[in-house]
Amino acid sequence: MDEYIVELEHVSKSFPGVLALDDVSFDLKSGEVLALLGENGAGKSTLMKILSGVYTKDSGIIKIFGQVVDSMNAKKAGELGIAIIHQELNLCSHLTVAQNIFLGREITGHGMLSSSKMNSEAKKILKSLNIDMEPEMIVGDLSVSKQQMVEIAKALSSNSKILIMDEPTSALTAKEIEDLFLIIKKLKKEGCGIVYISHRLEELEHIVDRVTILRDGQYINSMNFKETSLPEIISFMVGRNIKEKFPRITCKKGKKILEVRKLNAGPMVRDINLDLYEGEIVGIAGLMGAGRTETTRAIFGIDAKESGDIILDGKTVKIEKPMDAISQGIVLVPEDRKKDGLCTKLSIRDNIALPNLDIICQKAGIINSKIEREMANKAVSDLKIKLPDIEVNAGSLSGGNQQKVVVGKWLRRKSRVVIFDEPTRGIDVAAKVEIYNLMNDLKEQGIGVLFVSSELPEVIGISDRIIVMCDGKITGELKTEEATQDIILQYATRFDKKIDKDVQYK
Amino acid sequence: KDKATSGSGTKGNENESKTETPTDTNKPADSERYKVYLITMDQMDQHWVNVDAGCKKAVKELDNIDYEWLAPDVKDDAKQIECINNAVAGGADAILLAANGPDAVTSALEEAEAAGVKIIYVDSAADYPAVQTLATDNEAAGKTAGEEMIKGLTAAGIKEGKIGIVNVNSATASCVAREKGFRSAFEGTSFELLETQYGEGDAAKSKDIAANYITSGCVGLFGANEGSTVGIGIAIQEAGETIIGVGFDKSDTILELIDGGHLLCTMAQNPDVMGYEGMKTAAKALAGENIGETNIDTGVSAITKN
Amino acid sequence: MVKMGKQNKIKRILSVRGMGQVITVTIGLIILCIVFSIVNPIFFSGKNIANLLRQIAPILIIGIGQSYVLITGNIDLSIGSVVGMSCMISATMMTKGVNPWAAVFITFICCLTVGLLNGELVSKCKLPPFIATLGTMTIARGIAQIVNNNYNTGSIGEKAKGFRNFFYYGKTAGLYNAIWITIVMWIVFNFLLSKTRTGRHIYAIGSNVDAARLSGVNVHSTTIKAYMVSAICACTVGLMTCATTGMGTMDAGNSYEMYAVAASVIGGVSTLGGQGLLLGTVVGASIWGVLQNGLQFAGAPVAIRNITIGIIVVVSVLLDVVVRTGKHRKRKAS
Amino acid sequence: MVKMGKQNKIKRILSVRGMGQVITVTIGLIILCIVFSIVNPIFFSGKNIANLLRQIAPILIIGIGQSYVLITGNIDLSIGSVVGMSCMISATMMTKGVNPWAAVFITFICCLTVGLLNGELVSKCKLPPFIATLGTMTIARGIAQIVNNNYNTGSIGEKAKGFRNFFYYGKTAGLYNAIWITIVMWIVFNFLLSKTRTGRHIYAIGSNVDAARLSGVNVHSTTIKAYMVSAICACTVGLMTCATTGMGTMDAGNSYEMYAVAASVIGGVSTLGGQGLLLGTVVGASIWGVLQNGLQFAGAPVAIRNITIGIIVVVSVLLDVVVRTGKHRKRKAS
Ligand SMILES: Nc1ncnc2c1ncn2[C@@H]1O[C@H](COP(=O)(O)OP(=O)(O)OP(=O)(O)O)[C@@H](O)[C@H]1O
Ligand SMILES: Nc1ncnc2c1ncn2[C@@H]1O[C@H](COP(=O)(O)OP(=O)(O)OP(=O)(O)O)[C@@H](O)[C@H]1O
Ligand SMILES: [Mg+2]
Ligand SMILES: [Mg+2]
Repeated sequence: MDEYIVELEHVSKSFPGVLALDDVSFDLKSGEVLALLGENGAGKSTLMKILSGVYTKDSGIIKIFGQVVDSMNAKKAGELGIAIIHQELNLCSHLTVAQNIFLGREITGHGMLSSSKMNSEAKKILKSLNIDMEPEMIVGDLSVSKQQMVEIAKALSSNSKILIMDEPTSALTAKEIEDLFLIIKKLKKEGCGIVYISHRLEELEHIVDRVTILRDGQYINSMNFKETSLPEIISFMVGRNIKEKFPRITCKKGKKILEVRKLNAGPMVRDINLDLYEGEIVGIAGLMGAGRTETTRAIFGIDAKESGDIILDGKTVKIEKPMDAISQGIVLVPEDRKKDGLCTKLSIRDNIALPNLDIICQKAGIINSKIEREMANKAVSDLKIKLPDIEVNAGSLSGGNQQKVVVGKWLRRKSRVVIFDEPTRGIDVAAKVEIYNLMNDLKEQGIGVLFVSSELPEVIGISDRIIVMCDGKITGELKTEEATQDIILQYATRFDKKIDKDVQYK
Repeated sequence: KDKATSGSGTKGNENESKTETPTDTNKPADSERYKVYLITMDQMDQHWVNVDAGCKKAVKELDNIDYEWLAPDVKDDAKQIECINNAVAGGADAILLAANGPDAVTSALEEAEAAGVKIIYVDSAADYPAVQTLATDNEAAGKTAGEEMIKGLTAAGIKEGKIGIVNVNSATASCVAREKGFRSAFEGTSFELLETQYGEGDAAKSKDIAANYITSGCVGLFGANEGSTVGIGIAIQEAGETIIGVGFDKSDTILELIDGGHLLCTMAQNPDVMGYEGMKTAAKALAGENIGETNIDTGVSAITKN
Repeated sequence: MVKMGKQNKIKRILSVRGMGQVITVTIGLIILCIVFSIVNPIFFSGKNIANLLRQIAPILIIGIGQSYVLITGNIDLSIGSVVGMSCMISATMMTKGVNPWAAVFITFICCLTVGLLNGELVSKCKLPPFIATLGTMTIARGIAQIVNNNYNTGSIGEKAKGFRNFFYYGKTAGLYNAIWITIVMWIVFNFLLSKTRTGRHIYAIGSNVDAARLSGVNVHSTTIKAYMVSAICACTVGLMTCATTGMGTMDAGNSYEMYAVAASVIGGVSTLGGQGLLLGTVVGASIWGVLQNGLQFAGAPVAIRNITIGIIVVVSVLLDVVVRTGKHRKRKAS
Repeated sequence: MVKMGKQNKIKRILSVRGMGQVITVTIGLIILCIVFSIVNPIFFSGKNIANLLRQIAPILIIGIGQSYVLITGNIDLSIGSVVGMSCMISATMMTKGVNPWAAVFITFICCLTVGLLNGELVSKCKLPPFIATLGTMTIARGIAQIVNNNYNTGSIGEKAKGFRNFFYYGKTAGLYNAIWITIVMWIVFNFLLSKTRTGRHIYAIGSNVDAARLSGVNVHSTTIKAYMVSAICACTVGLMTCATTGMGTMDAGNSYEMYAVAASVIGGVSTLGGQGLLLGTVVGASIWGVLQNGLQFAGAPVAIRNITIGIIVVVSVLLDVVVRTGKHRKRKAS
């Protein structure tokens, strides 16, 4: 029972511009459920990807069942009995449930796929998970939560001794979570070692034996869950001196700029009402998948709205596409910079100019390259973006600097409202402060700032008012003075009967 | 040339028994109707239209023929074979064929003949016995073209120099034969015949090739088909130099170029004669009459200014 | 969640990747056949059907190859040139007196090399498949031309009679051998695609190459296999062309790659990968063949043929997109 | 942060998207020219150069059009057929006595319709661009054929002399008009692409269509504009062909879409979108033209041309990929 089945020693890993893991050690015993905790970007997924052979470590030692494993890769990890459920869905949407579950290790007889055998095996696994799902359904036709269950079934089907679950419950319903916990308990009895990553701390008490905490890519500590408390865990996770890190300025609250009324857009944006005044930053907090991103997308006109009004400076405005929002003076710094924020093959100059071409261009749509260059250079010096030249491709910058470009391209025009969605994700501490200062500048200029973030300290540290979302709804609104992480987390976990009242974190 | 060999005369008797045509309800009830297909290399050139016109003229005079023209969308042996198969499937009693190449279609023709179909070649023959071949002797015509060019060069006082040849591609047998004949006319002269260039029968591409020839100092240019000839004609017209251009086929554009003095002459075949006489032969063969001559050179005439 | 009964099983089969498209297009094919039969009754005569089947054969074979490549999310533009290469290499050797079956063997080796090259360029060198195979297309055409020194070959002669009968003219059990070859190839490749591990992996990398890699699929070798199948199919069609014409034509197979794309896509194979059934390719190739044959019997000029075919390609894919987007919307809303 | 000196300005220009590729290929072009001049000194004569430029002209024009579409991340296979359509429509009208300039105007309208259709199919109907333009390619070729009832036209006659001189034969300031037209079109379209809002949008949607949309770019209209430019270019080449030959040829422009892809890609335009310079297209088209012209002067057979061109396409893209991955690796390691 006390035998270590996984030992990681002094593992380091860096990505361009980011030291994701810095000399981290980690271990796992058989028959235990270990919660790997830490803020966004702490390095949890990276560590687990190294363990499962997706990434290669820069340095350090991996020992599985006491044996040192030198060059780990996905296939080898599978053979060693390591299975991982990735944070992002990794399924072939055109294939069936059973085909996905057995992808890469199909059951064959006489060189022929035995579909019926795989289907019945899959059915068994699904049944043990208490999922009512035909193994021959096409994965692309399933809901996100069902797809997540397929991922879980896929990992379980390999009968692994080491099972890694990276936020398996973020997309699951209460019933599915309960079923998953039953499975986890069963596997634990059978001697599996399970690594469980989740931001939903209220889940931990049901299953977890031990916690290991990472922060900013560093190992903080490990302790038995029974001997600690959630507030203690949170303090270890957050654990930095908040006051210095969050520069705060006070402005006079002015007139109302933006009003969102009864906004509905799909299952993740339900009846959203919010107000935004001159001279304030409104933070939007919530857990992963709370619907914050979808809310901002609906306001900005990327996703279609079902109902509701956007009122800007007292006038109802019609926003059907991002172009409309931009011309009205509402801009969005999107969350996913690779997908939505940057044209990575274009230069920094091009990227910064892109949304501002109306300012840069003369009447006939001809670009004034002098203004363009000045604008790009100003953005670069204002944000202290580290780059050799504004002509280099955006894709060649480090993550943090890319993020600054994404932010910078929206600050060159006179806007009324700037929405930041996770503007500090994946960037270092110093850069974060620069972005906070930027938001403060906007606030001083009387521009409304909406600030979506999953990092509670920064929400508390920067916002004047905090709106908390859960499951597509606003569940609370707090003044900064009265906000603590505990209270925010309480609001953020107010699911609609997702988990029984008594098991909710208090 | 031993293509379109004899022996086809005997085949004429076999169809005495084959009086009923495929069940086609649209046809009048009189029993002696025959279905004849014309199959050409493609549908594009004016040349084929003229063959078709000749056929139609004969059909009008004969009045017991159901006639149809089939052609692949591009020059392609395999596709022409499909056309032959389609014609057989369509109940052909006779096929007038302009074979894309001498060898490619032979097996298909074997199948057709086995199905009781009479074969007559128009324009170009395949290497398979047929009732009759009505064609231009391409090699001879090419030689005539070469001789015309030598005459023209001599008249212009040119005794030596380079000659450029623009052909369609190296796959079209009739054009390759023309080139061969053309080259043979120059044996023993002090003219230098350059490497052949292929313009895909595309007038614009052929023009570029011809212009390059002119740049390299050619005194004469030969075009092996309509597109190539237009190409050399307009290149000479533009260069404005005294280059002797000789080509093949006849179209408005080519005639205009000859009238303008840019081309010396073009070898005009008689496609309408091929079509007309070919259809008559088909009718005779189907009626079991004697054919006589199996190889008819429909001749070429060198069309010059006036 | 609904429990599935037996009648639902049919429903489920219908909902398999691309099966809907197959059915739609089959209905289209039947309508086409009826229309052509009315326009010209010869179309539906027994003789023409045997003939028609033999005309569909090469399109279907290259369609199978292209489908394999398209399902992996790539494309093979070199198909037509490989057909030409195969035709010229085999014919040249036979005219030079090489034993026909030895010539067939060597031809296969040459064509497989092109397939291998395609796979390596796309999978190892990470060239965009469009460009990689555009390059090999030009090179293979050049090889087809140079092999007999820039001329079509002469007749492959009497000695190759067996070869010609085997690939095209002969009949077995009342059916042309060309059709038998097509049937056998279809059965083999359909089996490979639907019943073996490699087939599964072909779908997987076309659907989500990262997920496939994370699941331990060897993306490199799978891509190469798909291009190899395409080369085998193109090679077979080239040999068939050689058998048909009894000679080597440098132009053979010109634009066949596009016919192959059209047959696949009309039959519901997605150019974005991950989706498609060889059953659909049969229907797609049949539509193509029926259109060519039927329009010819209907006396339609080439122009009308082209316009009709173009419209059918666009409309059939449009239908597919509309159906899929409809489904997608429904899914998102639920 | 580094302040920029004057010498750094040169460095900066060199580091612009795709400029490296342009320079590599220019060196290749120069080498080719030197080799051809040595093989046959006529190649480098004044006369041949004027001539060569005019032979490059149509390839460059369609290359510009294809580059626009490729930079948006799409492809236009209909280019060759639009060339044919343009040639046939204008010629047919002129032979029927329509005023040449009216004919030119109507021809542009017809070709632009195809461009619009391409844009709508790709951007609104979300068809894969390969399939959408494969369909319009076939349809446009059909139109080219049907417009004069399936025949090439006769001569467009004396009345069209002005038209022919304007598009091809005439000279202005010692240079052929065909070359002037190309220069003017290049300047205009290069200006549009590099100096205007629309041009920026074209790059942006090719680089990352989602990011572009979120930055307020109208993806739909930008895609249509790119296809329109391609149609304008193809139409111009069609008119040029008509002016050159003085007649309408149904086959005109056959496979030009592939030449256009080759010219663009050799010149460093990425088929994945977002990257490329029209300067590169000039070099790409020149290489293409020089190869065709120079190999004729060198007396090389067609086969060698094809093989050479195929290898050049593959190698030039391979080089680009290698250079980019190299950079990437270096960046990753740092
Ligand atoms: N493929 C990658 N390329 C570059 N940087 C990366 C990559 N993957 C992760 N990172 C960076 O490494 C750091 C650690 O990321 P990781 O995904 O491990 O965090 P995490 O703890 O799993 O966070 P979360 O709770 O948000 O999932 C982050 O700064 C992230 O931006
Ligand atoms: N394109 C999509 N398709 C399907 N499901 C999606 C999609 N985008 C988001 N979701 C799901 O919708 C839910 C809400 O996601 P959203 O990104 O709006 O939340 P969020 O509060 O912004 O979370 P985050 O912390 O990730 O920013 C999540 O469960 C997510 O998995
Ligand atoms: Mg993570
Ligand atoms: Mg979010």
